[in-house]
Amino acid sequence: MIDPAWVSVLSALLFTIGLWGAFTRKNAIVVLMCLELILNAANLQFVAAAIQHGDANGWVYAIFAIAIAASEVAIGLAIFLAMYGQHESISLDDVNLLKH
Amino acid sequence: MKMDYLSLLVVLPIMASIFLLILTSRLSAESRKKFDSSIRMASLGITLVMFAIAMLMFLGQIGDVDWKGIAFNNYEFKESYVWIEPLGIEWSVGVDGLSFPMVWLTTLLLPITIIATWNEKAGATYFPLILMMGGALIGVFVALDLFMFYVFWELTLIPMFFLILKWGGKDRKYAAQKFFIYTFTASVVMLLGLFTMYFLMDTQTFSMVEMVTEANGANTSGVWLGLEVQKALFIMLMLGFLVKLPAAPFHTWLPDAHVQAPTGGSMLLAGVMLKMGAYGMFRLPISLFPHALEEFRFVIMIIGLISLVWGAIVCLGQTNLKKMVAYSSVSHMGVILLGIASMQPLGWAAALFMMFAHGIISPMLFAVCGAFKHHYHSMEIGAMRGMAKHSPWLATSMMFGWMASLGLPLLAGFVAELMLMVAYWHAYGWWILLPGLVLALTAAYYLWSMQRTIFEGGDETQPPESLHGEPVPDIANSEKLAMLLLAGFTILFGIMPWIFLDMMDIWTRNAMIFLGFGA
Amino acid sequence: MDANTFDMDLLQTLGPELTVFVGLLLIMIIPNLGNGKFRIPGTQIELPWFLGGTRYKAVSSPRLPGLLAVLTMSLALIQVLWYLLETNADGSRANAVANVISSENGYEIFSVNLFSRIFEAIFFAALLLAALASLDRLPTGSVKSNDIDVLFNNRRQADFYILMLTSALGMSVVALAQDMFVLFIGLELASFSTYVLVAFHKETRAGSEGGAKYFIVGSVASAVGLYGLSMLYLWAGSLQFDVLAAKWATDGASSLSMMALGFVLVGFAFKISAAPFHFAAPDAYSGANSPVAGVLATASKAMGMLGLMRVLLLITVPDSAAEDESAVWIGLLGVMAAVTMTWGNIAALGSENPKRMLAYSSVAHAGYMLAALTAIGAWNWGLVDTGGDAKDIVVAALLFHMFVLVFFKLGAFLVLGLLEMEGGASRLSSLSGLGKREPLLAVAMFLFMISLAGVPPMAGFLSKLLVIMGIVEVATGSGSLDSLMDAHWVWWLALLMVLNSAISMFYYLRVGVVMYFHEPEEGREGPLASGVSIRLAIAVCAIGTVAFGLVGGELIELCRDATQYLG
Amino acid sequence: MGTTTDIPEITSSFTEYAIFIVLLPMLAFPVILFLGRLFNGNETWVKSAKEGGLIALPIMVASFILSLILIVEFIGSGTGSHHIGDWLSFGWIGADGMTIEEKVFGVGIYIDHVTVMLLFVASFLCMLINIFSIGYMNTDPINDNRNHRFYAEFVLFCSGMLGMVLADSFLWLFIFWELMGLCSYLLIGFYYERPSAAYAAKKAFLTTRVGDVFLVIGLVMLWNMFGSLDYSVVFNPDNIAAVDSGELQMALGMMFIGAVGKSAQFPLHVWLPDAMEGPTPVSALIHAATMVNAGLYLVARMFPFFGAPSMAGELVDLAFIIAAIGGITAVMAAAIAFVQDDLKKVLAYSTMSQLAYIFTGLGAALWLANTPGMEEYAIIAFGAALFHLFNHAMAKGMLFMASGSVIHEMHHAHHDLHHHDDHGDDHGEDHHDDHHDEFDAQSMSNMGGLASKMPITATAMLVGSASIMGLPLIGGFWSKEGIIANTWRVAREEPLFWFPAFCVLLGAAMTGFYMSRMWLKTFAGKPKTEVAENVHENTPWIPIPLVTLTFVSLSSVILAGMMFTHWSSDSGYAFFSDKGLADGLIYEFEHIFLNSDAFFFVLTYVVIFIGAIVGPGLAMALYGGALKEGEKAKGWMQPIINLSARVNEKRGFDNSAWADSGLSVALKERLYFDKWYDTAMLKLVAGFAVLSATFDRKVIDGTIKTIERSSQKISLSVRKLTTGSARDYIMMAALGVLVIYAMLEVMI
Repeated sequence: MIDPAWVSVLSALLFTIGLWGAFTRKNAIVVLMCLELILNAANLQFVAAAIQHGDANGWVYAIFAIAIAASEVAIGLAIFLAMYGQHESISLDDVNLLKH
Repeated sequence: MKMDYLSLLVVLPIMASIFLLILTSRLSAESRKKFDSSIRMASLGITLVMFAIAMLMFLGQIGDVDWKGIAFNNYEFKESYVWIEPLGIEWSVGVDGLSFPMVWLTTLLLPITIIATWNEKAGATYFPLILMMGGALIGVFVALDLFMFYVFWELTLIPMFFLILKWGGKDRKYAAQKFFIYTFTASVVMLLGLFTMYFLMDTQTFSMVEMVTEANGANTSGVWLGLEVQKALFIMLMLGFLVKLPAAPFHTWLPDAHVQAPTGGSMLLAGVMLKMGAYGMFRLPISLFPHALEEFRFVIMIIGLISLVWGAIVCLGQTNLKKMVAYSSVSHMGVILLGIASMQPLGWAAALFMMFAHGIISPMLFAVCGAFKHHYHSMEIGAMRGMAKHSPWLATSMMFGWMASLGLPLLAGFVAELMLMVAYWHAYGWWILLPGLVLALTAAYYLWSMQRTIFEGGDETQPPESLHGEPVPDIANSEKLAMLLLAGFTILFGIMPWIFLDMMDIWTRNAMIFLGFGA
Repeated sequence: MDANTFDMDLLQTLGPELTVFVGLLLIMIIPNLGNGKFRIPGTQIELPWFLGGTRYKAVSSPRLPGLLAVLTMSLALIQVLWYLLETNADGSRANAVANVISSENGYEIFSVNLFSRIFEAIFFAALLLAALASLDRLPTGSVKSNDIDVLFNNRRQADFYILMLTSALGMSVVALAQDMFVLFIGLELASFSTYVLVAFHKETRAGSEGGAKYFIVGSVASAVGLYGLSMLYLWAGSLQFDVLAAKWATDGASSLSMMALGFVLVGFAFKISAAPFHFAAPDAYSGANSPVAGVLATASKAMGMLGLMRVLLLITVPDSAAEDESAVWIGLLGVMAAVTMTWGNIAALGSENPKRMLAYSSVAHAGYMLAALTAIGAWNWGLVDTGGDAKDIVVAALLFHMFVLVFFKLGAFLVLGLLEMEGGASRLSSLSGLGKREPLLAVAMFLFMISLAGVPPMAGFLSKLLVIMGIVEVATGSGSLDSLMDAHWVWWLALLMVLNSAISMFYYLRVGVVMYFHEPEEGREGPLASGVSIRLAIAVCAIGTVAFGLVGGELIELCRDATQYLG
Repeated sequence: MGTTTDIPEITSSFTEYAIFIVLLPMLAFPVILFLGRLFNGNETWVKSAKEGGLIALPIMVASFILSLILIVEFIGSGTGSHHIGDWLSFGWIGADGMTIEEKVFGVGIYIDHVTVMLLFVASFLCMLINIFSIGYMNTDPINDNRNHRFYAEFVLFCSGMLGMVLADSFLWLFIFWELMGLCSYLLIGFYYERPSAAYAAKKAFLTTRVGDVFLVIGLVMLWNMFGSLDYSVVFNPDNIAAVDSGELQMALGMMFIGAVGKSAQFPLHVWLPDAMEGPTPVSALIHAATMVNAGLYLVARMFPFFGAPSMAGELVDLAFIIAAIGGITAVMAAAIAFVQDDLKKVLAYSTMSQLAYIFTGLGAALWLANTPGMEEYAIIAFGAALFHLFNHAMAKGMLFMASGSVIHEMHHAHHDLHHHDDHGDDHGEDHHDDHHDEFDAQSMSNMGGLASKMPITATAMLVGSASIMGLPLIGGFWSKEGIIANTWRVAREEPLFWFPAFCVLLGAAMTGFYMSRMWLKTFAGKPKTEVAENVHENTPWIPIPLVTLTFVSLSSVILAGMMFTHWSSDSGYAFFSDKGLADGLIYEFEHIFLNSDAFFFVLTYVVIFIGAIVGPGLAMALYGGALKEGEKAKGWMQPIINLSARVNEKRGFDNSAWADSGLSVALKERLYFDKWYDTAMLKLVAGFAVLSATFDRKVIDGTIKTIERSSQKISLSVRKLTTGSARDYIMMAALGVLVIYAMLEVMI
């Protein structure tokens, strides 16, 4: 079995990529995907920790987190759609009517 | 049931004011005008009732108080009610020789202010605001609970803010905000000092009486809270009061506020509100931190001197009548600091009497300024000359006020100045030349302004340009009445200063003994 | 209590939450009631099942969802207040014992106590006032016709209030949770609802933009928070509060736990809009409609604060053995507090948009609250030598502050909301001449402003005073100092706080000046639209602002009693 | 300290009512003011009450009578005081730095020789002035409808003067002193519409105020030494023995500066000539005859300090300074008076010069008092100075009233003449106005030859001038002689005093010149203008005081015989001295004309020679002249006029060269003092003030404004960080995550 530590490293990697992507990418959809990466990093960690600690709760957390991620995407897409309808763009840099 | 007259003096005007304001707020501007005079009469009536109560208190008809027999840290008409229980905050009121003259003065000035500004526009909101102002001011003077004191301290800002904002001059927006923010800033620092003190003391009480008791108990055997802490707290507390006073270099809010404020606002601002600073100094830092006071007495003296001299010099360079009078207030308030720094009962009594005398004289000055503005549509010195011809009443009032302010004997201001000089020489010797210089400078700027307003010209065929050919009427009867009243009291307290000076004197003597400066 | 048994006890214990839940169902169902029929397949028998079809007149009113929401929220609030205020015959609190709802294996899920109920009161009060204010706000169209417009309106109304209720539900879960993950679920539920609420005006550029930004930044923050939770779980093997606290007490200061703590903090810091996680807040506030923005600034912020308190005060509890090492976050929090309050105030200084100004002021208030938390931390770790109840004062101050904030912060937003009904409140000049147009409304707004600034005798003064008092008490320690320099450094936070109050005076007063000094904008001279319910809400806020300032004693008492249930 | 001297408390006598001497006029002030305001223009008010004049008169008469009674009372019982009560009481931490004592400022009446002398002068002159004013003020149309203001201010002034004299402490002296200052300000500025009057009023108040500041400081110092300002305390030799002489000298010196201001001595003399802007000549009279004496009175009050045994020889420096200031002013003022053309200005400078004489005399007296072994001379010198004060007040009062009479009649004549012209002149009103403005009724260049037209006035003027000049046997002769002799007496002991001694000697000659010049230019020679030819003496009320005072001045020989000199300075002398009138006269004559000391014998004749012969002789040579043909003055004046005409014709020199010299110009410019002071005030003080005001606005307030303005800029730059792009927000948050992480890791 893989040492859970490696799972943590992987999840940290995913987290970093996700966070990095969240503020380097302009496309809102891509940002949403990066968000999923972060959430999945958390899921991975939950599962790994559950194995490590022999605690079933971690699995439940992961399942809940997946549900959350799903609804997040749903909401996000809806909002971005509305945004696109108004701004004709889903580039986060273009949508800057509100500032200062 | 025993009446709690002091609380009544605080609550009555504020409640009445809120009631009147709500009453008229639903009305349209036109129908509100119809209510102006009845609201004015109601306000006047309330203030007269307040004055009557204060007068009866003084005469002993209410409470039968021996005003000259109040020991330090003892209060008359003392009443306490639980207010905010979990914090130990009480609604606690009481008066002593320090606060009662100020309470009396406030109740006196309120009706006079209303009379002097009888025809102020939008009276339906103006007079209630004056009432609210009065209630808040009295609240400051009678509060025996720190929280209550602070609440009223800040509450005075609100009606004044609106008085300036709504009835003020051209730059009223700027002035009102500056006034509010400047004094607010200083008082929040003071508030922090108060809290720090609160938690450093043993009894942890908001009650000023217990606080002073504890402080004194510790101060006689050592230094309460330690000298360093005492000094730090002293500075924080004094900061709030110095700005309010105002002392140089924190004085610049005052000219702006005064110049822009309406006459009634100026009268109360100069008459009572500035005195809150001096009152607070005596009530808190001086009573609590005598050791710090001794450490800082020279600094206070220097600040006082700077205010005194600087205020006078700047006065001389003013061309705006009201600004000049405002700076003269700065100058006079410096006297209070000098009195405190003299560390003599006499000097303290001088400071207290200066508060009182200036409280009567400066409203007159501002009433004159207001009338001047009202009649000549200008505040510039020299815009109107030969006033003695056009408006003898105004000219006479002006001259009287000016003379009173420059310390003419047998008028109230002289007594304080004389006492101060005596105490000051004893404490600081030849530094007295600077206050002496100010006596001359004060005369210089007042006379200079009179030369250019009352005297010279007055040929009726050449009215000032700002009038645009309108006739020049003299002041209205209500204004005359107000001026006469103020002048009468100025003379009364100039000839018979002991009426209130005696109780102030007893207070200062007891305070000195209590604080360990005398035996 | 056993969570598996669904009985009257549970009903009673979770009454408010269930009320909200039922209300939620009702809002979904009732507007859809009609003469819809269900044909049994294969037969011609049509059974009426009352959903769809031609809707009944009685339920087709577009106002119905709003009224239902208000009713639900009121019922919930009343229950919460009842819980809070119920007393025994001898005057002691009837609900002095926490009701813990746990699974069979001792896994604690919810705990019903004064502390959580106070937060619920805050949430419900804020949402109730917002819902009440929104009754007049959303376009309702003609009530009489039941064409598609009405349906559409009806639909949107229902959506709006459903989201309100879901956020209420989410928030109450946050309040009750005894487990970090449960708390997180509640947080997400509330967050998702607010994301959509912010973007509710999707037909406008500002609305969709504000919603999008709020969503994207908020999601990232909560994702980071979730990642932090996972690390916490990795470290401790459980997300139960008591387990975490026990673990922290033994080896709290590990690299992993610190990293986890940091990430979790981020999730909550976004909710309370602490710097540097506050950037989306002004955009969201100005994009959202005013009542929603008000909810963000009060209920949502209180929710974030609650999370912070749970994490920082419950989990990282003091432990004499680990004294110095685990006191790590107070320095961090102190810096964050200082930066946040100063940033918020300075940014608000020149802001021309009242909603953004209020948003920045909300940031500043977050800074004040963080300063209070810092002081609690300093006390918790025994960094200051003080006995007694110094911590309780600060916690009570925080509770009190958040409670009264509902009145004046939300109140201010509601006034803007009333202006929005007329045509926008995005410029300071929208407020101009309000003193002439609506004297009472202007007075209310002025009261809110000076209360925000902390001028007596408003509630805002008392709350700020309590916070400062608490900080100073912690800082001064046992009461004997050689000089003020010896006071704990949180004292300087108090100083910074009062100075910031003074700065804030400037922009709060400016609102007053604009209302009373400036002439109304052209075309906006007369009185505002009459909205009975929103005006009622504003009146409640104004009365609360003054009343809690003058006689806040009872509430302070309550808050102080509640502090013991923090952990 | 604090013990009082053994001054008997007079309880059962009239002293208790002495307060009414002060109170009556003080209370009349508001009455007249308000009645005047109420009935302004009312016919009864104008005709019967003389716009208040006839309300003031009984009051002043009552005051005078009360004063007389008091003086008689005093002669019966001697020095006394009546303590009315405590004005203020206050706590004071005394010498030990701990004990709080009770101190008081009292109110009361104090009566001694100096008091009664001044009291008589003040109340008597005030009454006469009141009579004169009714004649003068109420007949000038320019004063219509504002005479009530004049009378109100006048009675208040009198109350101040009388109060100052009667006060029993330096404090109340100062209070009434200031009250007088106020009234003089109001009276000088009576014609408020004239810029020059407004300017003069301000100048007078400010200049005296400068002195007053020092007076206050002096009083404060004195209070700190004695713990009281009551005469009964501070004059007690025991108390004086307890104080430091250096400090006392400093305090008295400060007070003296106050006296310098009030009595218009160098260098605070500039206000007095300008004060002639007041209603002609009444306010001038007030300034010349009464108020200016306040400074002298103050210095005279210092006598007990100098006489105290413990101070012997310690205060001589101050005595010299007083004498020297007097000496300088005497010569300077006299010199300026040489070139004045304005009748009242001459008198003003003459006043200044004569007051300087008294100061010199007082200085000498104080020196003598302070020098062991000279005490007996001190009394004489002191008496001489006080006697000169008396003589000068009477004479100068008369001179001013006479000059007023002249000016008044000149005005009337001018008015009548012009009115007459109008009938035959078509130029009309314009002409009237121009003419009116240009004609200066006060200029001596417009007068001449009035001796025949105004006999009473000319006589009064003559006697007054003679008194001031010190013509033998008349008025001021006795006292001036005494001052000069005693100054020289000191000079023989103390070389420093040569300076004031020479000054007063020179001054005597100069006085002779300028007084003669004035009289001759006005009354002798031919009328220089048409107006002067038409002058008549016909205003009611005016002659009464003139005649009265003429007799008083002439009769000062009797006072001399009554040993006034001794009496006024020492309570040891009864009024009619033990010698009796005749013996007293003989004693005085002997003492002056046949002094046993050769030095003083010679000195007397030198003074007589230069004062009565050289000075007037020169004046006659320059300004003498016969009256117009056919006009004849009264018998006692005609010879003088004739003599002057003869001297004038025979004069052997021409003065036109020096009349245009730099010195002459400088004198006309009043030695540039006014210019320098104005420059100092305007350029330095006002300039600095304007600068300060700018500094206050730009720097002190500017700091606040800069903070305010920059806060907006900072706010904008902070808000700019909210770029609007969600990416930036996330990046900031990520940075925040990093920072948090770093901080936590570092702290752990």
